Amino acid sequence: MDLALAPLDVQRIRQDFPILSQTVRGRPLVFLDSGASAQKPRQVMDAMRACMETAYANVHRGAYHLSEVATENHEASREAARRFLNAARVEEIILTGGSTSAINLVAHSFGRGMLKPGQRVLVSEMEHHANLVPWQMLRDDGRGIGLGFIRITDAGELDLDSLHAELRKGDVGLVAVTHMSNVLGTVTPAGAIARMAHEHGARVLFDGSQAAVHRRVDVQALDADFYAFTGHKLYGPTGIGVLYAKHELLEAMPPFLGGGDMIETVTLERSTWAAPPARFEAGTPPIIEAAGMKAAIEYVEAIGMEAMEAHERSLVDHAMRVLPEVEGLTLVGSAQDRGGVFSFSLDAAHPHDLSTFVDRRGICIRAGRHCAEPLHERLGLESGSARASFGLYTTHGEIDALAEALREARRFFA
Amino acid sequence: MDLALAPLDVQRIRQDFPILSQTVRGRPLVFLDSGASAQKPRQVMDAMRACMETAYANVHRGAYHLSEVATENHEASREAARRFLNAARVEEIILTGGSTSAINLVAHSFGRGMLKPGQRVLVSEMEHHANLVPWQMLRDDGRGIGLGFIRITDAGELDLDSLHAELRKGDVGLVAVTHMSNVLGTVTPAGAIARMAHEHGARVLFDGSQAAVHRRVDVQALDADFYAFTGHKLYGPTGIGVLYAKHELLEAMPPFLGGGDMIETVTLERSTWAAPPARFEAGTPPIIEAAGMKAAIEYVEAIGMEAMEAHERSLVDHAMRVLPEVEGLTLVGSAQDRGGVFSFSLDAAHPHDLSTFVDRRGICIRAGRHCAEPLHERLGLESGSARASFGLYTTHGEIDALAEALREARRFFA
Amino acid sequence: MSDLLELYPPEIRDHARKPRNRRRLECVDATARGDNPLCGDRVEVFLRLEDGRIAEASFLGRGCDVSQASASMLTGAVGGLGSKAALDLSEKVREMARIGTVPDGERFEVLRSLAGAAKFPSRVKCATLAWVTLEAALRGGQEASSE
Amino acid sequence: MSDLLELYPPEIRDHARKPRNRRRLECVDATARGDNPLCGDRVEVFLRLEDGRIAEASFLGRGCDVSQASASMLTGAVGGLGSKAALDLSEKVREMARIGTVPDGERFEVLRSLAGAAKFPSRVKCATLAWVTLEAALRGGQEASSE
Ligand SMILES: Cc1ncc(COP(=O)(O)O)c(C=O)c1O
Ligand SMILES: Cc1ncc(COP(=O)(O)O)c(C=O)c1O
Repeated sequence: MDLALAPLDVQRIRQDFPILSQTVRGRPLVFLDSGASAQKPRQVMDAMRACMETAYANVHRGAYHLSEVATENHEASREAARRFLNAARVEEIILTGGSTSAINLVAHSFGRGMLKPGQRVLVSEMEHHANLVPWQMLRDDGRGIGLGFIRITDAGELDLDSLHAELRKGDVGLVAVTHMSNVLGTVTPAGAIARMAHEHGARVLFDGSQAAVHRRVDVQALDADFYAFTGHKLYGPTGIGVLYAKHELLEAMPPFLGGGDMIETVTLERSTWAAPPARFEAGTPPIIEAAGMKAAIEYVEAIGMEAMEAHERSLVDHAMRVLPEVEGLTLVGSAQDRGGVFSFSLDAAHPHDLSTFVDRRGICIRAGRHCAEPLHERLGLESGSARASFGLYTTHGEIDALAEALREARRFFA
Repeated sequence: MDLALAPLDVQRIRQDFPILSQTVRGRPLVFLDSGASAQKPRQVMDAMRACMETAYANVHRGAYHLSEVATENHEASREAARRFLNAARVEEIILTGGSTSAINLVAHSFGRGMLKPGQRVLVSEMEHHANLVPWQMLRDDGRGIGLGFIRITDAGELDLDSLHAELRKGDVGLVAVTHMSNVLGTVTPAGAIARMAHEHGARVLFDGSQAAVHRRVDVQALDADFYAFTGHKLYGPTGIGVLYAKHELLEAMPPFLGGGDMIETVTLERSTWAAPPARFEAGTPPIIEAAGMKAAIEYVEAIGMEAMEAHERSLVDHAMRVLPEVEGLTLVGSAQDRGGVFSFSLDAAHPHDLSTFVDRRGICIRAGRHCAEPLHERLGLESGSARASFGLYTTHGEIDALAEALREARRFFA
Repeated sequence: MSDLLELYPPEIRDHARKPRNRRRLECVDATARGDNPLCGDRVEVFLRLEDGRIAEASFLGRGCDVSQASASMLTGAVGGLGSKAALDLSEKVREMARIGTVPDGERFEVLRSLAGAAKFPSRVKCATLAWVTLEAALRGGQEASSE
Repeated sequence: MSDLLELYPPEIRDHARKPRNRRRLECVDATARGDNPLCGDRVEVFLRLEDGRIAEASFLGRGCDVSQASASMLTGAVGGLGSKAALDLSEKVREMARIGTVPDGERFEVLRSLAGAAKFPSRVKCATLAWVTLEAALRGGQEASSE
């Protein structure tokens, strides 16, 4: 069956998400904040419960059967993540607490461990703070590592000329950019970015927190050196994320956190490090979360990434038609290649007031700067923006309901 | 009602833990590895599910009702942890991914941010790697911070003379010791340690990963500067732990991880930090795990820490009677003040073989060095040890079953 | 709809639409700027003192209706107060916005409209931003943050 | 009980109780030490070569019955093999311990007793430690780790 042709049965899918049957003051809940964190299907909850009810023990440590089963299950989650990203080897998958931990890990182990004084990290103007602040902290750590910026165009796309100009300075050790903006919806040309970076001897990290939810990711095809995503946006639990990194890099990188399970030998005076991935996974791992993330990956795999992409395209098309019809509404960003995240402002109302207003109609949207202050400054949006972001359970009707509520808000605040 | 007199109804409690009704080859599961990670009661699973089914959204960010409810619930978990530790202020509670993350946070934010070149950190010979390796890494980070060791006695107690001798050198900035050994069961005199450290101008961190499960902890009474524990050993989920730190310290400490929610303002060039606890909680927090940890805290509070302590004392007394009767068995450590963790070796069998043998009788014990290699070296246990550790669901009968299986093992391997 | 009006009662909407004293003062004895970095709301408070009392107050800012209306009301409410009394009042307003109970006193006839914020936990900061800023100004600080 | 005997068949118990070639060689052409840091198991392998073939093999070590029996068996099994053949054999043994299928060949008459480890995932490392160490010795390494 050609999955790209199989339409998504949204109504059936919605039944997997118990929270979506809630009503708010008699109206159905319209959850349009999946970009901040997605809702969870029953399958994920069941997997977490099964982990605790039938096969729970600490992993990697016990020589007894229950612990062996728990360890096998845990490693099966790593394998699911490998498959999801199409990594070449399962040892290239580090389980972290989320995207933020994953990127901080790179900033420490690679940034402090392998970049040389005088080298720079490049980030773009549209990064989430998770992919900006760790690099500022690296720059300020007194190691002589610099930080440069890739400009974006007014349409909200990555300015490849700016990237090129920065790379040509010859001092770039790492390009760290988002694969999809959590504000603009812009999908960046990751393959081209990796190629350009590599031509100039730089490594490349993609923040895939948003992209991995919306597009099929193939780290080998992209030739990514590092790729990070976070479980809770992929319909999985909080407290878990994935860092993919090329094996050659992981082998050369020193550890980040110290503790159990990441060492080879320990004496009071000295420790030696275990091989990857263990080296980067100090302490008891997120065992229950890994079970949930595996279920989430299997859930989206069963639906099919192509079907999800097709559904999202239809939502994006619908939103692009419906939202601009709301008088006084301005969309933020107009990238060619975009996913289901729409930020906007309304002439008559501050985003915060808007969000509160539509909430009373059961519609959940975000207001603020979405952890991307520099981007809002860059776009002159000092008051932030309102944002609607879609999940695989989002319907056209929900977008219509938002548009209608925005019209009412305009009348209320006018 | 005097809780110390209320006996624990173990049979009723066991019904809360679905996994304990498993049978292994027709024999009931005997789980004696709670020190590595405890099993979870239904109440914890239900709380996590309820979080996902009824009140899930990202926290601290949304201006809509669902997110407000999620935020309130999340902050209620922080309050539960504050109450559990009797911290003075809820802002003194940092939610982390576990003890390991908590201690690494201190090693970075306090160790790299506030200790001065020439100062030393003191750890003991009986630390878990989680409270040793981060300090080795700090020492090796080129900042001139040293590392010293507090000796232990042959009985497996902290040698307070050694602590005193080290403190008198006048260069100790932090004493970082376990509050209860995960190998020896030794409970350390935390109050006295804190007093001695403070008299010499040093701060003190307690690794409470084991202690918090077995004893009522009062960080104010102990006058602890830092206190860490981990959710999964306290009958809660993986992926969550707590760092308590005095507010004056948190206010002065720079952040550890960079990302969303920990900043006050961000421009491309500069960021300023939010107030504690947010400063130390970059990224989406463990929302579902916090719900589970709160349920776990409420679960043990409902039983009563005093009743749990009484139950444990009776288990410890029973084990002290029954285990030494097994021919060829040597207990590791003989501290006066000890909790329900027993490591031992058997003359006829290597710990690994022992563990496999008793596992076939449905008994889960650990074999190895329990992430405490230096301690095993110190005690001349190069082959590690076997370990049985108790939870609130452990029965006298289970300890008897272990003793019986050890006898059989001795016959098998002799 | 009804409870939306608790956050946006007529007074709030009126002050948001027609902010009072929205300007920089010529002579400023105390001033501070307050920011809510999460949403970008900003309030600058300017005070002119006479004999230790607030003779004139004004503000500049940007942000949601609640934050700007609150600042506008503030400039009217603090006139004539000494520093200690103004700090007292400010603490009461912040408490009111948090728990929703309106204290007695004539100054609360207008300010009571900020009590509705209590039902909207994520909006309490909007209602209190101007007051936190006032406190910073009176205490000689330069910056305040509602985070 | 039966499946406990899969991990501890008579050959394993015999070699564990009466280890063969448990000594340091006088003349050592190749040697390495292998450690499993999690449990402290250790095996040192010593080889004397003649014309590129293993003329004599011995071991020293400490650890569980499985790791020590495996090392003892190894010293008997590699005699007369050239480096490449010994590496080949070693890889087959490791594979066997992992998946449980016994390859053909006379050398596996004794070694087959290591196949039972496959049913005990956490014990596979015990069965393979000596072999990993052998490979390190043949490749000129000094240290190996089963982690
Ligand atoms: C004494 C002690 N400290 C620290 C830890 C580490 O805890 P976690 O693995 O949850 O980070 C453990 C348990 O593994 C422990 O027993
Ligand atoms: C683009 C992007 N990067 C990073 C993050 C951080 O992810 P997390 O909070 O799960 O660590 C997010 C979401 O918050 C995001 O949208």
